[in-house]
Amino acid sequence: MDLTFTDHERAFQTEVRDFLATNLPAHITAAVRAGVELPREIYQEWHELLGRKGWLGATWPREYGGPGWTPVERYIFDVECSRANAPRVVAFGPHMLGPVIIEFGNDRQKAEILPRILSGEDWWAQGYSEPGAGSDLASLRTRADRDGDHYILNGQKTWTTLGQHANRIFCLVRTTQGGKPQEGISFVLADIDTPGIEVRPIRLIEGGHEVNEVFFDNVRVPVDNLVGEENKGWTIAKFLLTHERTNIAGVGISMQALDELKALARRMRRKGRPLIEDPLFAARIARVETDLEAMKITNLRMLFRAQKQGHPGPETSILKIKGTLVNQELRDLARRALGPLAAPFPGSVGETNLMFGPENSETNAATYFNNRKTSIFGGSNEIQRNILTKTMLGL
Amino acid sequence: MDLTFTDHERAFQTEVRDFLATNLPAHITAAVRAGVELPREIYQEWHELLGRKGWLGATWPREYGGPGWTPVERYIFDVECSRANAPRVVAFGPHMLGPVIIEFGNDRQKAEILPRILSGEDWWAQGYSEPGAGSDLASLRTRADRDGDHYILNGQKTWTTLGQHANRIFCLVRTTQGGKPQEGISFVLADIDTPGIEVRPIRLIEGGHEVNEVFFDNVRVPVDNLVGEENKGWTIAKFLLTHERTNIAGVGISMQALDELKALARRMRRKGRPLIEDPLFAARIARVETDLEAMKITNLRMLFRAQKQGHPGPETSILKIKGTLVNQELRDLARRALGPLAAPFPGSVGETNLMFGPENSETNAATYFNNRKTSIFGGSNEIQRNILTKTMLGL
Amino acid sequence: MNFDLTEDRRMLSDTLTRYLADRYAIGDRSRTAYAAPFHDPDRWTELAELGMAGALVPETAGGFGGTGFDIAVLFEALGRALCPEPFLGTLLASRLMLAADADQAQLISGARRFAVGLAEIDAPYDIGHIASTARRTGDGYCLTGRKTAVYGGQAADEFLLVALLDGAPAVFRADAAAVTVVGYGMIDGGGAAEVLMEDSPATLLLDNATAAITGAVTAGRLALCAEAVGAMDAAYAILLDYLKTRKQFGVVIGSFQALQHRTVDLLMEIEQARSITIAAAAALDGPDAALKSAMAKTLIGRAARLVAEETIQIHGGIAMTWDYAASHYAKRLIMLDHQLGDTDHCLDEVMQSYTA
Amino acid sequence: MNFDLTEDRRMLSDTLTRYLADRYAIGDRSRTAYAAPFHDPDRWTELAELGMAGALVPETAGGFGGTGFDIAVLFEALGRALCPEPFLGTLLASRLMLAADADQAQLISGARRFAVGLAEIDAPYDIGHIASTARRTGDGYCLTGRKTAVYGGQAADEFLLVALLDGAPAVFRADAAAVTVVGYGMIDGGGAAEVLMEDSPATLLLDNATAAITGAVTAGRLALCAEAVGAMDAAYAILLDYLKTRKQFGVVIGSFQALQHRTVDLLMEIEQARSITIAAAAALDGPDAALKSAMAKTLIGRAARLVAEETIQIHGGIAMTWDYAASHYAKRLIMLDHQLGDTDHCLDEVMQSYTA
Repeated sequence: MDLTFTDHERAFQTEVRDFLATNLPAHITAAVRAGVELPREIYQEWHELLGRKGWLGATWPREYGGPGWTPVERYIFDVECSRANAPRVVAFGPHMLGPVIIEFGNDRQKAEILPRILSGEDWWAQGYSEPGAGSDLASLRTRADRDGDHYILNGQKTWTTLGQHANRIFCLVRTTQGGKPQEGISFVLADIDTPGIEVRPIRLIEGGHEVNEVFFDNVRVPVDNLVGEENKGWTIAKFLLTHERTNIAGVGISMQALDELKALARRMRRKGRPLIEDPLFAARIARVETDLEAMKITNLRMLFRAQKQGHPGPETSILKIKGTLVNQELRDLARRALGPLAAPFPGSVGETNLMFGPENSETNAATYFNNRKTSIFGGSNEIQRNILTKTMLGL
Repeated sequence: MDLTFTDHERAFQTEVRDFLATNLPAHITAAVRAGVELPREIYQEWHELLGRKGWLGATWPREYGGPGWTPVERYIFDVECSRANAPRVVAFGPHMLGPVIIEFGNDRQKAEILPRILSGEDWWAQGYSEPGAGSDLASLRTRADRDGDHYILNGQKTWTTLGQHANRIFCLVRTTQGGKPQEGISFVLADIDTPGIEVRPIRLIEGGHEVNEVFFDNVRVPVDNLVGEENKGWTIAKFLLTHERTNIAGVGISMQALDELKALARRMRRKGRPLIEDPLFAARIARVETDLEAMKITNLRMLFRAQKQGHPGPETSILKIKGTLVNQELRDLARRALGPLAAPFPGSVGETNLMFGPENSETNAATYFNNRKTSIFGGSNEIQRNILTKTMLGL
Repeated sequence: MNFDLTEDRRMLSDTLTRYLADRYAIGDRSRTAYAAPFHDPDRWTELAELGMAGALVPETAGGFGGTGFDIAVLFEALGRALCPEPFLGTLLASRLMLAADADQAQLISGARRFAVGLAEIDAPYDIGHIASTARRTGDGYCLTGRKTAVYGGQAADEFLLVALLDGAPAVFRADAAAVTVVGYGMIDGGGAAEVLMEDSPATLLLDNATAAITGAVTAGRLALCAEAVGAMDAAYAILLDYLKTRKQFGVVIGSFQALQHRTVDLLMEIEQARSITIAAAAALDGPDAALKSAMAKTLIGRAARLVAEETIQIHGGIAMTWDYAASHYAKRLIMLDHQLGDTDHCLDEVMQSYTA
Repeated sequence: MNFDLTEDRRMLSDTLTRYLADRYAIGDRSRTAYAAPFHDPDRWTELAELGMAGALVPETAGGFGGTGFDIAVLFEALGRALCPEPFLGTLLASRLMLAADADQAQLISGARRFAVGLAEIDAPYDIGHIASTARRTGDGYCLTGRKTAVYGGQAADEFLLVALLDGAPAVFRADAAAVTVVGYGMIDGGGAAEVLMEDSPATLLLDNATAAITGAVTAGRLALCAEAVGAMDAAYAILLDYLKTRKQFGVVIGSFQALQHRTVDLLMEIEQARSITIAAAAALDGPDAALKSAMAKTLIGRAARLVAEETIQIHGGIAMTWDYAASHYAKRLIMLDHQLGDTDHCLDEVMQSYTA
């Protein structure tokens, strides 16, 4: 047993830290720390920064312009970015479509699509979920009917994260009706500005605009935009759902949130003393810190296995569940720490010099509510438990 | 809304208290407080005491020798008995078979059986569960084959509580094979000393002998011992399962356990001060006390409904679940309060004058383990949730 | 023992429920709750005319209610509709005025809106560490300090403000014009304000007011608990409906046993929340009032969080959206823990009773 | 980074596991664990001959192990078999002797059984409030006081006893004959003793021993955590097997989704318990040792209770019986929270790090 990183990995960690310290602009980290919705420009700036460094396609092999990182290196990169208050990479192009094109795309698609992801030219959206098909993806109904060299798309997608910023979208569509639900599905690409595509905002619980509905009304898409074989899209969907994620637990984000929580609990006061000295609150912090400490090791064990066996084990589902529970508990505590100061609806306070809490705390409640999504999307925790029932329990 | 008892009910409460104060012998309350398994004699003494007072058949109408209590009076009686450290009434005769005979028995059975319950002459055991049929009672396999004026019983019952003390047993047996699981079941009585019946102890987790297996090997039982109609025993089983229980939540027992817990937490010390001043432990007590406080009202609401509508609602299942959770949490805390002093295996300490903790605390861990049964027997909490799913959720 | 509502209270509940169903259907409610002044002055007047403010005030003070069960019945209905009108501030003000034997006619009629400034940033849930101070002037007092989370303060005509007078908490009256009011909307709808006092003129309502303030907070906690019960009932009804209609994998999701059992657990917690609120209502004005309301608020802090989070989780994505009513119930259920003492603070009060 | 065991440790684990499977099958185990002297002296000697005591001692002290991972591997195997032999007391003694640079040859060979008296009735989990005292005599010391929960004390040849010397905790050696030993069996099997010192003669092992005692407790907590992981694995395997074979309502109970999801939750907690134990093992002998072992013990206190209670509940009645192995695992998992600091005590230590 040896829990330490290798010399090489430590050197890599230093390289990432130095890069972030030197290159990540203060206005970006300030926006991330403030916890507000980031505008397109900030993501774009961050993507281009990483793209120039060759670090955007983190999971891609070198031959396609990726850095060729090991799972451990990818994990180190993710954690360091979170600790430095870098934005998340918007995953749809670099982490989802990119690997799909590399695995299933033809040479023309590889040549056309991959460089435009790495350069930041294309912002991809995901067209997966439908109003009637959330966790039950196989029941999707958006159809693509062949008409000569084109598919005609009709239907509706939903939960399209940051779709308002995208210029392209990849979709799962039904190219053959009837048969088993998983059959007759295809993976098709489209430009968002194709006539007949409409992106409508969905307002989320906390009031923000992060996700969208995408409507398809007789949208003509060239057959060339098919990725992989027609009717074999389910294979790609499964590939994406199980695609290796080295930091599915969000360790770095939770470490950062824990540090911020402790700082907050030192500044807020209850009954004449700092909140962190309140035994019941301190116990809540200590409990979640302990869970996080354990989760770090669980994550490293998963990385070790991934590195050794070439693929992660079913503990990714454990990490997904635990990761969201830990993250949500941290958000809960940050909200709770503010007491009545958590109440203001962001933006509802007029012009004033009044602070409503410590710096950057005004979005804590909104962040708490928004983050309830993490245990729902990407395969809800209930779906993860079903997966674990099959894979780990054998029931 | 009015949460107070009526004048009549308060007078009744005083009557019960006075009766217990005057008549309940100190050696009985001492044994109950000590938390050890009670010997047959103590139950017997208690039953006879209640029998003489006319309070043993608490749910029986006056015409059969019961006190004719309302649900509220029965509740008051139960709570006061617990608060006075009286033993439980062993339910099988007075609270289970008695009502069954009153509802389904013929005149001869009523005349023969009921007085012997009230006098304490008969100690009844329950032959319900079988090794392969716990929660799934309908799948029972013990058979009773007709042979002239007799049934021949073959099979095995289990979880027969205090069966080692009983002289008689009531059983669910299969009188017709095939058909639906619920059909062909009959309710039959037997004397324990009938040739072919063998009672064998089951040792429980904490080491005690509280339950038994009962084996039937060609046991001849007169057909007159059938209660109700042949093959209609399921009706009786359902009657018993849903039979009104006014204190299913065990409010009095938990109130008593809470008082004892607080006293214990005042005597035990941690880090130089009483345990009750330890914030984390005090928080545990306060949480369970609050749950208990709520449960008292939930219980009263159920009583109010039972009194008004003539039958309790599905909240009895809520009370069963919550009642066991509260009780088990209290037992957990009592064990926890003792720290390392909870460790000794009762009886393993030789002759010594050494106290291993405050008075009566030496059985706390054993009681904790033993009480894990409460969420399993009488319809496990999972079965109760299934019932609530149907009745209250309509799913 | 009787758990039925009296005829009067049933009528109060029915009247209010009908009015709210008519005027505060969820879409209307959200428009009002999230746009300044974060309530509807006309409807507030209508509600007062229906007797809803008076229902919080005892007959001895000119009202026609004011018992624990009056408060509980009214706030439960408000909670079912997520009504953003400033009843909480009104109740707190009424209890303080009752303690001071002050005239409440304008409060009852709705002619004048009152809000109470208790909490401060460094003393959000207890009055033991208040920093605002009062200073005697020739004909009255001047106050200095900042009051935080003044519910309904964004639309109040007059404030009752707690400040230290000779080292002890006292309650003062000040016109809205006499202080600086920074109003805002709340993330769960409705409004509040920060109130800044900079040598602001005020009149004394009550000195040595610790007991009166505790009494007001006690009543306020009961109100919040009842509101939570109403909101939990409503959220639960939405969830139950969804479980019966939403299909996944070809069956209604209510057929999944894991969800069934979790939903049953919610039911149990809601029933426990209802029970402890009844206990607190029955105890109001008695010797156990503060303890029982602390018990109620700590239990409900736990239960409401569970109901809110599980309602979202069991629904899935739909309950994460603004246009689906359950999301608003979830927000209210979470955020009311931040009002007048959260679950830990109230648990601590129960714990203190062990060593008192 | 490497999560594989070294070849040496794998062999240690395999050897011990095979031995225990052979000599401590569950029925044999319970007979030994519940009858005085609550362990088996012959098997203890055999285990020492196999090197199991030496595996707890560093090479510098004549052993062949003693790192966090040596301790973890050994106790995990002991936990899987619920072995009642007095390894915990041996480990505690070895750490104290290591701090004092004392010879451990007899401990390693198993020739002499050591037990450590730390806890007292009024100071069960911390050494800050010890009341036992030492008094200097002509050629040594005399001790007075009572030590509680001395694990393995029922069968020890020699005791290491903590008492105050000049106001600071010190560790003394005393022969079993020099003190009064009240031995007993534990409800989860194995034995312990109360040790009464009435001006009992002893020799000084270590004065100003706070750091050494903390180090011993830290190692002991790690050992208990690893033991818990082993016991949880074993209990979980029994549960999974039951879920796949036991039928109710015509289907195996493992087909009920509510039970599936609860069983998955156990799996997650066991994996987290395994992880935090690895973290504590890696940290032993480093600056974070005490904090990490406190984290491990508090998490495992929670996880082990959940696993124990859910294992019983999901099984149903069968796991309430003495003759079914899961009941013994459940008892051990619950009761090890009572040893060397329970989940709240250890959580409090983590909390103290926030203000230190």
